Amino acid sequence: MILEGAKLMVIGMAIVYVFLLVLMLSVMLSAKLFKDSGTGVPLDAGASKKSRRNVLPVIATAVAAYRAKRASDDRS
Amino acid sequence: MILEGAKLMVIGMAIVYVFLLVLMLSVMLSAKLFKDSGTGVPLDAGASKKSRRNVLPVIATAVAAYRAKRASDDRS
Amino acid sequence: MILEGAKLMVIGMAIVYVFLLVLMLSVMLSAKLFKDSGTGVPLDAGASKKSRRNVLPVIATAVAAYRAKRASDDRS
Amino acid sequence: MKRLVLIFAVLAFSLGILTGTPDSFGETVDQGAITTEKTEELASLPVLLKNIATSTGIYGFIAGNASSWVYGFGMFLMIIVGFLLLYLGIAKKFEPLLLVTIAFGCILSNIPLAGINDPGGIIYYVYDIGIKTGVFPLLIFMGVGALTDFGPLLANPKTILLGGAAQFGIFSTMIGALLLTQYVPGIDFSLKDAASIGIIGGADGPTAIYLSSQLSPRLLGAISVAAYSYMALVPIIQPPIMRALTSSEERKIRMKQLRPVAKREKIMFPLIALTLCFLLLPSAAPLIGFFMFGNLMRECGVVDRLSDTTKNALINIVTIFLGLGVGSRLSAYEFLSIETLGILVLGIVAFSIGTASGVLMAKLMNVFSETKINPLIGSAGVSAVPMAARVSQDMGSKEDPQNVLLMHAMGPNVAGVVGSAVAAGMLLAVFQ
Amino acid sequence: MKRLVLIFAVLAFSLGILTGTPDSFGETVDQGAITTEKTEELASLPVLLKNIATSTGIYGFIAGNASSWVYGFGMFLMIIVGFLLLYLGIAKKFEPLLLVTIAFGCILSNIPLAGINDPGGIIYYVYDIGIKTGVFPLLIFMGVGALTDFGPLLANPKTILLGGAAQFGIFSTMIGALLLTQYVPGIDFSLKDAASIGIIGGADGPTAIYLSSQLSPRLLGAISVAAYSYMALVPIIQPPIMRALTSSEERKIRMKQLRPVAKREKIMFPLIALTLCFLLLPSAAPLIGFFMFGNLMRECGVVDRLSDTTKNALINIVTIFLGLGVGSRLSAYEFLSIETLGILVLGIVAFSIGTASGVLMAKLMNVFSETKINPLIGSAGVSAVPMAARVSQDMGSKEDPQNVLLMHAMGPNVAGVVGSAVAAGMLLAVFQ
Amino acid sequence: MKRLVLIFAVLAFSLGILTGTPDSFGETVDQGAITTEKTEELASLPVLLKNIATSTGIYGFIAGNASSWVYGFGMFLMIIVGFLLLYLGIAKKFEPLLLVTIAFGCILSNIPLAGINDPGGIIYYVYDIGIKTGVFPLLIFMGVGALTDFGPLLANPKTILLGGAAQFGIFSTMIGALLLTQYVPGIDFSLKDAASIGIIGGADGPTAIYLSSQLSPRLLGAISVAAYSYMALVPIIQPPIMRALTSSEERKIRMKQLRPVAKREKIMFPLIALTLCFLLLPSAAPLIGFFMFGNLMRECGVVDRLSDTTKNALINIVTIFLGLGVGSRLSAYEFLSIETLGILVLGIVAFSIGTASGVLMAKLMNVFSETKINPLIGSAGVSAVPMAARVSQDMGSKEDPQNVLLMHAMGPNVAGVVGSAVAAGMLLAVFQ
Ligand code: NA
Ligand code: NA
Ligand code: NA
Repeated sequence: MILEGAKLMVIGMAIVYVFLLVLMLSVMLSAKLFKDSGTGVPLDAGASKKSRRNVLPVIATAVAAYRAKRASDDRS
Repeated sequence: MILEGAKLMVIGMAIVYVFLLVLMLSVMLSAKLFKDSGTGVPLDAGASKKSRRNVLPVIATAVAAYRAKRASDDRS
Repeated sequence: MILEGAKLMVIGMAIVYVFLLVLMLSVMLSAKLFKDSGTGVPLDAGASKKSRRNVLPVIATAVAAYRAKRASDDRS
Repeated sequence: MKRLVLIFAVLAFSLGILTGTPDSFGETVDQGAITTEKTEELASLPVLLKNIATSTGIYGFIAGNASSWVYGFGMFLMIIVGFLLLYLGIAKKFEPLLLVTIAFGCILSNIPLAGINDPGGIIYYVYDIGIKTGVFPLLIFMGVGALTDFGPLLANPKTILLGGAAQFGIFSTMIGALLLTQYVPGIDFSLKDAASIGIIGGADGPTAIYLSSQLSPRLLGAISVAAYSYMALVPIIQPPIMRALTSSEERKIRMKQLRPVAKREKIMFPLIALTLCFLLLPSAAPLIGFFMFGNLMRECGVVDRLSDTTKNALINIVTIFLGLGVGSRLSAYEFLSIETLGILVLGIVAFSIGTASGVLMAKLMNVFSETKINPLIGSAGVSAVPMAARVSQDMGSKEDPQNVLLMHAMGPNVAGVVGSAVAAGMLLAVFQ
Repeated sequence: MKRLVLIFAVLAFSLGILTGTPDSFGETVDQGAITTEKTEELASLPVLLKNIATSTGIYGFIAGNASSWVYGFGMFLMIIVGFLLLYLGIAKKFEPLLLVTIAFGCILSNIPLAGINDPGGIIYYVYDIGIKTGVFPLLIFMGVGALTDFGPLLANPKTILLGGAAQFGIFSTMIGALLLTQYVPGIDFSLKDAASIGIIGGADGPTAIYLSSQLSPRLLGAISVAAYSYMALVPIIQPPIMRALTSSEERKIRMKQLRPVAKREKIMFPLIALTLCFLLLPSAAPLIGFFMFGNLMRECGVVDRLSDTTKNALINIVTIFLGLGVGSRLSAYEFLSIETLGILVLGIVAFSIGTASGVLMAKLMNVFSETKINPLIGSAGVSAVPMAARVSQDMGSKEDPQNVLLMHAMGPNVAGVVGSAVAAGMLLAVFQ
Repeated sequence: MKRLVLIFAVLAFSLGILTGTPDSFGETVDQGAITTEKTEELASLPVLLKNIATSTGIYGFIAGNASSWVYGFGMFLMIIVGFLLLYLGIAKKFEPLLLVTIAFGCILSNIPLAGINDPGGIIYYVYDIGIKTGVFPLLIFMGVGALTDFGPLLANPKTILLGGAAQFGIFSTMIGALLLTQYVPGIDFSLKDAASIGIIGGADGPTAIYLSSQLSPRLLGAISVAAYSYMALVPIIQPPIMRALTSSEERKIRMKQLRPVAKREKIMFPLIALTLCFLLLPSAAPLIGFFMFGNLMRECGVVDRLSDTTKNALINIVTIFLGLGVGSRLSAYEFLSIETLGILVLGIVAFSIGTASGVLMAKLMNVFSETKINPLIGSAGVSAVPMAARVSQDMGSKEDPQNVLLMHAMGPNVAGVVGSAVAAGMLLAVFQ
């Protein structure tokens, strides 16, 4: 039965990696197509600017939350 | 079968209108009974005054929301 | 059947009181063990201080809510 | 209220003309009378019109009468009862969360030919899935647990005993129900029925619904309505009894301020109660277990998002369905009987005896104890949280405006919930 | 959109290489083809690889084709339809709450070999428990009731009649469906089907879903999609019809400001509507009952926590499941047919006739009445709350920027919801 | 903890006296032993008292022992396990949302004679309706989707590969389970069991519950407890492994700031993942489909009220029931075995191998790529969102306080969730 397990492991890791590789390539393709604004797709002209504005506070918030957490953990 | 449809249409519209007419009359009767405050029913003495105060902002809000919507639609 | 009812009453009240008595004793024991802070259990060192601060506003709020309620009841 | 009746009369009159008098009295009405076998061909227009007239509610009320009045005029009466409950809930503010939803369930379930309460109808599902199984009352109890602060009880554990005394109302009312069975013709309560009726004295909605859904589903409607109505009437029922059993001096007793309760004590309490429950009375474990689960989520401080949802969205959603489901038990067949009258009478007896027992227990405890208890907080042991505690406060401050009994009364008040659940568990153990 | 297609093409190509061409065409694909009888021993590695290739969706689309195209390429097409609905919901903001959830239900239900819509799959349960029983649309209707303000209707009750006229779209479209059946080969609607299709003209999602789930489950998907799509298209469908049927003077009519409505009137309205419903048309009681239950909770002022949950957490949760369940009806077998095309054509006819009827009714009322109604608010009687009322406002203010019709149009708008529910109840009474 | 034990001992002692020693050892205990056949006549008072004593939990624990220890003392032990889990959840804050609810489900399900987990009991329903069908884990996954921000993954897609490497823990642990079966007497895991145990290494609660509810319901309790416990222990398990496999220079690698991600990219991601899923691995469609449904609702911006409810009321309600249902699998019969010990050992192996694989994969990628990756973020690929990412940040800033790895680690962190779902889907395809 351990042989069966080995088979599953080979196939399983192969499937996981094929899936994630195709996902990675698709995401890169998607980024190429949708990253820049001004490509004529009218969905949300100001989106990239807006999200640029948004990402920074998000990171800041996350870091702050993390630091607060660590601080409280250290105290306990 | 189209004849059946026609029958249904006649009866259907009749029922819809009988129902809505009776509803209209009942609402009018209800308005007569409950419109004015000071009729001795103690449920909420200040209600009509309060709702008078409330209706205007409601309309204002609705109109504002509508105009904002139209403005954003025009822009897109 | 009334005799059955009487039996149930005796047993029922007995069980209710046995349960509540043991509950009362357990709560007293628990109070002895957990009432004071500084007993070395690290769960929340500042808890009793915090709850002392909290209990008073809770009472105040409850009393205020109750008085407001009574006032409005009197009016109606 | 007069106006409501007036509108009704006008409506009934105008509609009576529209629909005409049915000419097929004596036949049983089956649902959806218009349907023809071949759906592809409708009847002729006059026949169709007649069929539509016989599918009106007015016709249903009248023709239903022909087979048995409880399927005709009885249903109409129950709809009136539903509107009455709406009036009590909305205009009189009697426990509106439950009475409004029960009332709507009652009205919808008694509409002839609509089948909302028949297999396939939505309220039938609600009852079948949520009430019969006991799921809804237990979830409500979990929400009540998340809403309950046991702090006052923990600060003064002796008040737990007051919550026990009030349960005497449950058992004495049970005997009352058996007496009615023996001496009043037309009333025939089994021992299980009597137990379910007695639990009204527990003054705790979910416990009453849970127990009677398990022991006496046929009485569930009347028992729930009685329980919630009398809970709303606590400020009228209790004061005369409390005044009669106490002296002015007793009512003036001031109690010393409650000590602060540590967070850890509050976390331990639901665990202790649960432990006692599974050691002593496992049959009460569903009720006490879910109650204490809700309370632990509240107090433990690490699952606040769960306890927030439990005491808001979840309890609200379940309340709506619980009310509709309980309302579906208010059928003419089961509700319009002399037994309902008996239940209503017994319910007020239960509340009165519970109130008296709590007050007397407090006086008894004062005989043996140094630190005196104001007997006015004894009546709060019937539960009816937080109404009964407010009554105690109210009567106390009438004697002495500076006397604040509210928090002291919350102790027996929440102990009464535990006490009723224990009593219900004991009755379940006996009968199930 | 072009980019979406491009990505799809690239994906399909790259994956086609990965999975290879299946060599077992003509066999029926059964679910989970890799399983061996003895789970303790797997096949040899090459066989296993081949098995895994035959369990991909790509293989499923191709091999499913072999038994019938609706199980292969048809499913793929339906997934494309799902993505199209997502595009309409997200990029075009067409009734996104329903179109996005329906679209996801459609996509998940059409994935070959996944079985999400087969017995045991989650969306199968959702449909079985929530849609087939009618529970979800009724709960949505309860939430809509809690969101609806009948104030404008109560301030000007005559507008109720406009909500009636628009229902003409329902019945004339029903006849249209029967005409298509008679004259277009490949279309075969029964009388029940025709009634379900007609209800699209009610422009009210939950009513359409409820009626067609009861009368024509096989058309539920197409009918829901048509109803919600056209509701979103109201600002495009209605204006030309409204302009064609009115003169510039009529469009300039100013209506006098609405009187304030007392709280008690608002409380009485759901009770009156419910009473009429059970007296006149019990078969509409589930729809109108739950609608009015929601509205009573909103207006009665004593159960705010219940109405808050009803119009937030509860309606949101049910919307998600309703959308998934409706989406599960978008199977290739049922959706990809000439009949769907017929339904889409009939749907727009229904909206157009409803709009025209409302406008003409308003003009007719002006003939008999002193106080003139702006006929632009007649079109709002089709429901499509609040979109249709906004269209009325929009067209009115184009003629006269000072003219505020919005609140006046809300009267027929909400009356149209009641009118559609009455029509649905009448159809249920006839067929059930 | 000591005090808890003390209280227990006192309770058990005082209650032992109250209930006396049972004299009917050797008989099977049936539920509700007090019931007499004719409910109208109760037994005599002494018999009744004895019956009540035999319906206590204490008697249940002792007498249950007589038929098999797992029905007596075993149940008591499982209640202790429940209290231990409560302690871990509340005092140690180990994933409290799940451990507290699982613990309560465990306690309630192991109360003798209460029958909460037998047909008709509430937790039985919860398990039957929500867990066995897979509905609850999928709804949780939908909520997790609505809570997940894929931005960091989209900004640096290469990190997806790190989420793949960590899945090696799943498959190697599976082999470990088979090795235990072969060499340790008393442990007998089937291939399905081994797969379910391996998924603990996915470090993702809902995926673990979903897979084991489908493949190995008997191990569901142990697997869930192991998964959530080790997820809470990530800050203890991972650091030594990460330190051992990296040099100080590697831990100091700074990564360039993440680029901003357009809203449209975030909308496309769930659609792309869903498309790949149905094309390549339909058996993962329930998990990935609901995950991506939740994420699309979050990102699309037009159904915010649905995503708000999904990630608040809905996920909270489902979490409560999921916990109770999973807890019901913690029966003495299934949990108190050498196999549970094996699962606990294998679980920590799974986490360790997953952590190591992620770190090594990062180092491997650095060999081939110009832009270096800090290998500390590789360990975040095991999922355990967001704990594992915090561990990466923590270790990075210990080497270089200015180094902010948190957002970089979120990429592999969420990719790990997708990777585990893919692995689970593949295992479902093989076995189902
Ligand atoms: Na009580
Ligand atoms: Na309509
Ligand atoms: Na993972």
